[in-house]
Amino acid sequence: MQTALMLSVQSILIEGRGSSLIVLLLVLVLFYAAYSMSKSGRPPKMRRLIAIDAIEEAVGRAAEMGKPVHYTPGISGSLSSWQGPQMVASISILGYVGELCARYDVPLIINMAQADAIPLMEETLRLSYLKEGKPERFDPKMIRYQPSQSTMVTAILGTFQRERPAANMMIGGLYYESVVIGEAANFIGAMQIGGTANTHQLPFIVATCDYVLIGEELYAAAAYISKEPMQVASIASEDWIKFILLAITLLGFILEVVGIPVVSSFLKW
Amino acid sequence: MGEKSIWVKLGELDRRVLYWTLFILLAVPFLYPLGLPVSISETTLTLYNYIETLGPDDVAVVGIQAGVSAWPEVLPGLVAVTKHLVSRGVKIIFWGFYTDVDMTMNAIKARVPQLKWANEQVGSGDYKYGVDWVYIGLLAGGEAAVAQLADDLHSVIKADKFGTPADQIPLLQKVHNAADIALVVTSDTGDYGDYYIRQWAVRYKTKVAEVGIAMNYSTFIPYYNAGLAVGALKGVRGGAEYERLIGSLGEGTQRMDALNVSHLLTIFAVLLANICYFMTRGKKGGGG
Amino acid sequence: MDMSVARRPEIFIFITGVVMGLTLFGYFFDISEVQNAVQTFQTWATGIGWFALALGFLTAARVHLNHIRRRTPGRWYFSAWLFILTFIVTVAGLISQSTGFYKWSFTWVYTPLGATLYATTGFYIFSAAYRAFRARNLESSILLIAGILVMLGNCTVGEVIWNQIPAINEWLQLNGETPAMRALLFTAAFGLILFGIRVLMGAEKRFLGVVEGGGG
Amino acid sequence: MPYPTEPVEILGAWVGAFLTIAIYSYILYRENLVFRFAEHTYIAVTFAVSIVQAVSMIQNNIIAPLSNGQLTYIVPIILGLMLYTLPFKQVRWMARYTVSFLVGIGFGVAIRGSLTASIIDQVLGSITPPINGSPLDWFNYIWIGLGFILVTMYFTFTVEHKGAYYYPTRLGRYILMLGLGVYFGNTVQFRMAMLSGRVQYLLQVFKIIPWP
Repeated sequence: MQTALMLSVQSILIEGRGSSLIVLLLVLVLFYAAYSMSKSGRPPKMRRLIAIDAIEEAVGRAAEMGKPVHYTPGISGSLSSWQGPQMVASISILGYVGELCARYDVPLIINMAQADAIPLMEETLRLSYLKEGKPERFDPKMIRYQPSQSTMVTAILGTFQRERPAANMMIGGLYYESVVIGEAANFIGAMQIGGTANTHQLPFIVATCDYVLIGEELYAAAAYISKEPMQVASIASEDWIKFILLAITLLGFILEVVGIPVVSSFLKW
Repeated sequence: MGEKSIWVKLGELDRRVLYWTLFILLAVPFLYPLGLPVSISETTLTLYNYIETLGPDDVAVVGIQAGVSAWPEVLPGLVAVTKHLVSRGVKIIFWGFYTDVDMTMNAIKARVPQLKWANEQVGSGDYKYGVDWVYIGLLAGGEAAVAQLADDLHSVIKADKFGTPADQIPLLQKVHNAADIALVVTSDTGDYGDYYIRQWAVRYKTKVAEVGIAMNYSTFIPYYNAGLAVGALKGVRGGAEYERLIGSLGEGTQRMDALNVSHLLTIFAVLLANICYFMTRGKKGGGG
Repeated sequence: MDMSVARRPEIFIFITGVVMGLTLFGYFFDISEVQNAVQTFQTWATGIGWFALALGFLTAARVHLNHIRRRTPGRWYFSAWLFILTFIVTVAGLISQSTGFYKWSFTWVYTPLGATLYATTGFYIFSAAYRAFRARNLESSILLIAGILVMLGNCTVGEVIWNQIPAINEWLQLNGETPAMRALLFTAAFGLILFGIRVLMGAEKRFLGVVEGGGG
Repeated sequence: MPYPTEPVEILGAWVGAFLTIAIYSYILYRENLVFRFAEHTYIAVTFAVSIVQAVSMIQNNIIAPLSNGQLTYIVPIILGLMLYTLPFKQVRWMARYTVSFLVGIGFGVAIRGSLTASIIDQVLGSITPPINGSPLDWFNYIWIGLGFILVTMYFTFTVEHKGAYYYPTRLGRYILMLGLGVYFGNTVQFRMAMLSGRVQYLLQVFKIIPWP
């Protein structure tokens, strides 16, 4: 019975994707394990994400100076594209930024260029202001949509000089805009927090920002902010799966040289 | 609070001074070309050698996913590779996923005079439209469309740019899916190169080469090392190399001069900034 | 009719989950119905994207109308100009995309300004290099030296200075950067997968529009 | 391509050059009314272009198949229109249906794209030893394989970079910086090529150098 099921699964499994499926299932198992562990009162410790801690400092600074905070998710890509999750992660962090801005009465300016993300962004911010008990302070006009990447860059350049934000956050699927926005923000002395999973833009946010979220950290940020058991558990399981695969890599690294291709044939399955 | 030293002043240079210097110096090579030699990279050579193995029975696709705004970086390479394909007699299908692709197509055509539209006179050695080459125009739909093109070209391409139905175009009748295509030249500022790799190279073993911006060159290196990409041109530098390989120096070679000037200036600026940094480091107290 | 059922968070998680699940299932298993469904979904998503563009315009219009209504100093006449020009070019484009004022605006405003903005990075990268790339410690020195070697290798003057530059550059490009890029892709992939799992578990509350600590 | 001869085209080339200089006036001077004019002009034209393109895309790719009897194309219309409930308090939750759908696809596509390409292929690439390789090939094998492991170790959330874990993660960070340096260098090339392209354009419009 079981073997029959296995065989029928095997027959429709696309060649070369078996190992990916195993990895995905393994992630689910590890997540469940970490989740049960933290529910039973042994939550894993999570290291600090300094960039997230710095958000409160940045908003506080803006409050002291009486200046706005500027936020942009970069061009990112539509929600349904493979860049979509970066946009969702960015909006999630924006929700937190919105709460802080509501709390300290700091004006928030958002420049963005993905039309299909507007509803999610607006709703998220509306709830942030509601949560802080200041729903009347939420103004949909704080979201400034620009019709393309380059127009967004132009508009941000203008915004910086005209409204002089005290802090600039560019977090999401960044492309060429990162270095332009980063330098222009430096020009006006804004404190900067950057974050992206787009490897090609990392050198620029490292060069221009005071604090950065690199790759995986961008996705983990929401979990770090909430500190809920399930969220933290999921972060722990990320580490576990990485260690397991690193062990496999090391094993393969040695075995392949001595001519035992078990690991590579598994991965190619 | 005494007088600031020269190093402090230099280190805090108004950036507009830097910008003006760069802006003015970039104009110099257009007025007085330097023409320094270019050495050929491995990934450029492998693409050249592969095209050398192709002939009039082969069909290549040129996918344009870079906009007019990226011309300075990608056009020299696109033109040089197209010239090479034409010199080998390889049939070419052009299409693009970028809104201003028509302008890029016209720019290529203006630089490769053998390509003739249907209403133009065809001489010997020229490419007859519809038979030797065809232009599809703008496509849409992201990775899904790229995948669908690989599975069945005709399910996506119903007609060419001018509305001629696909079944009346001889060249399109010769090809059905990715397996019929000998080479995909993808020119990108974004991620379409990855789509061709995933949907064409991985699934159909079609040869894919990147002729995009320098950053796409970096992303293509893992594919190249894994044997999935047949070659890659590193932006305008790759274009200049290719121009040299086919013996037809053009805009790429010209632009290399501007690159020399700007790169030397950037390196000079970084070194200057570091000298200032070291000269002033001890004096500010801490701050390391 | 009680509409509150139709906006329970579970429904949204369910939609996201089914679509995500089918997309993944179709990746692993060769079942043409699933793959066709996923393809259809993507066609729909592209279509929705086009509808969203007008929403974008309305969102922006709100901001600019506000400037006009309040006569914001130094701003409102530009906002008015934006409306007028958008209207004229749009109408021209709806009449004909390949001739007239639309084509002219596309060729001489849209295209050159795209290139202009794109090229502003040249300036900014230059000043970023000047300001930020200082050999403060070992790690920033490594970044600096690798960057300079690649720059020298990419322009032709590098090989005139030292004939080993192209070889070093080639090593850096083909091998030197590989471990870093591999690790970045690898770790970000797990960040992404677990983020997806959290969304499906309802842990990403902001995404669901649920206010923590009650409310609604 | 000779220098434009039609008056409209010559005007166009000059408008393009003027707007380019207007944008650069921000960078080379400071924010000013000319820049602001260029900014709003550019945004307006881009809005028009995106609206016109959306209209023709909707016409060709949704309305056309729908009127040919492919009824499933009604779905994107409905989901698309649901986005417009946003300004209305009572019904704005409807937009969330569309968002959930789009986010589902986004995650599906992204996870699908990274499972094999970003996880399996990266491990596989790090454990493929050279065949009859030179010493340099073997060095590269070790560099990439061990480097990959070290940099990945740097990216952990639940293990502090202390004790026995300090040195490998430190080394991992150095290797990461090397990679970022290479990326930086490559990007400089592209950006400078773009900027030189603009300088060239200005020189061409002002007839200082010939039009291509």
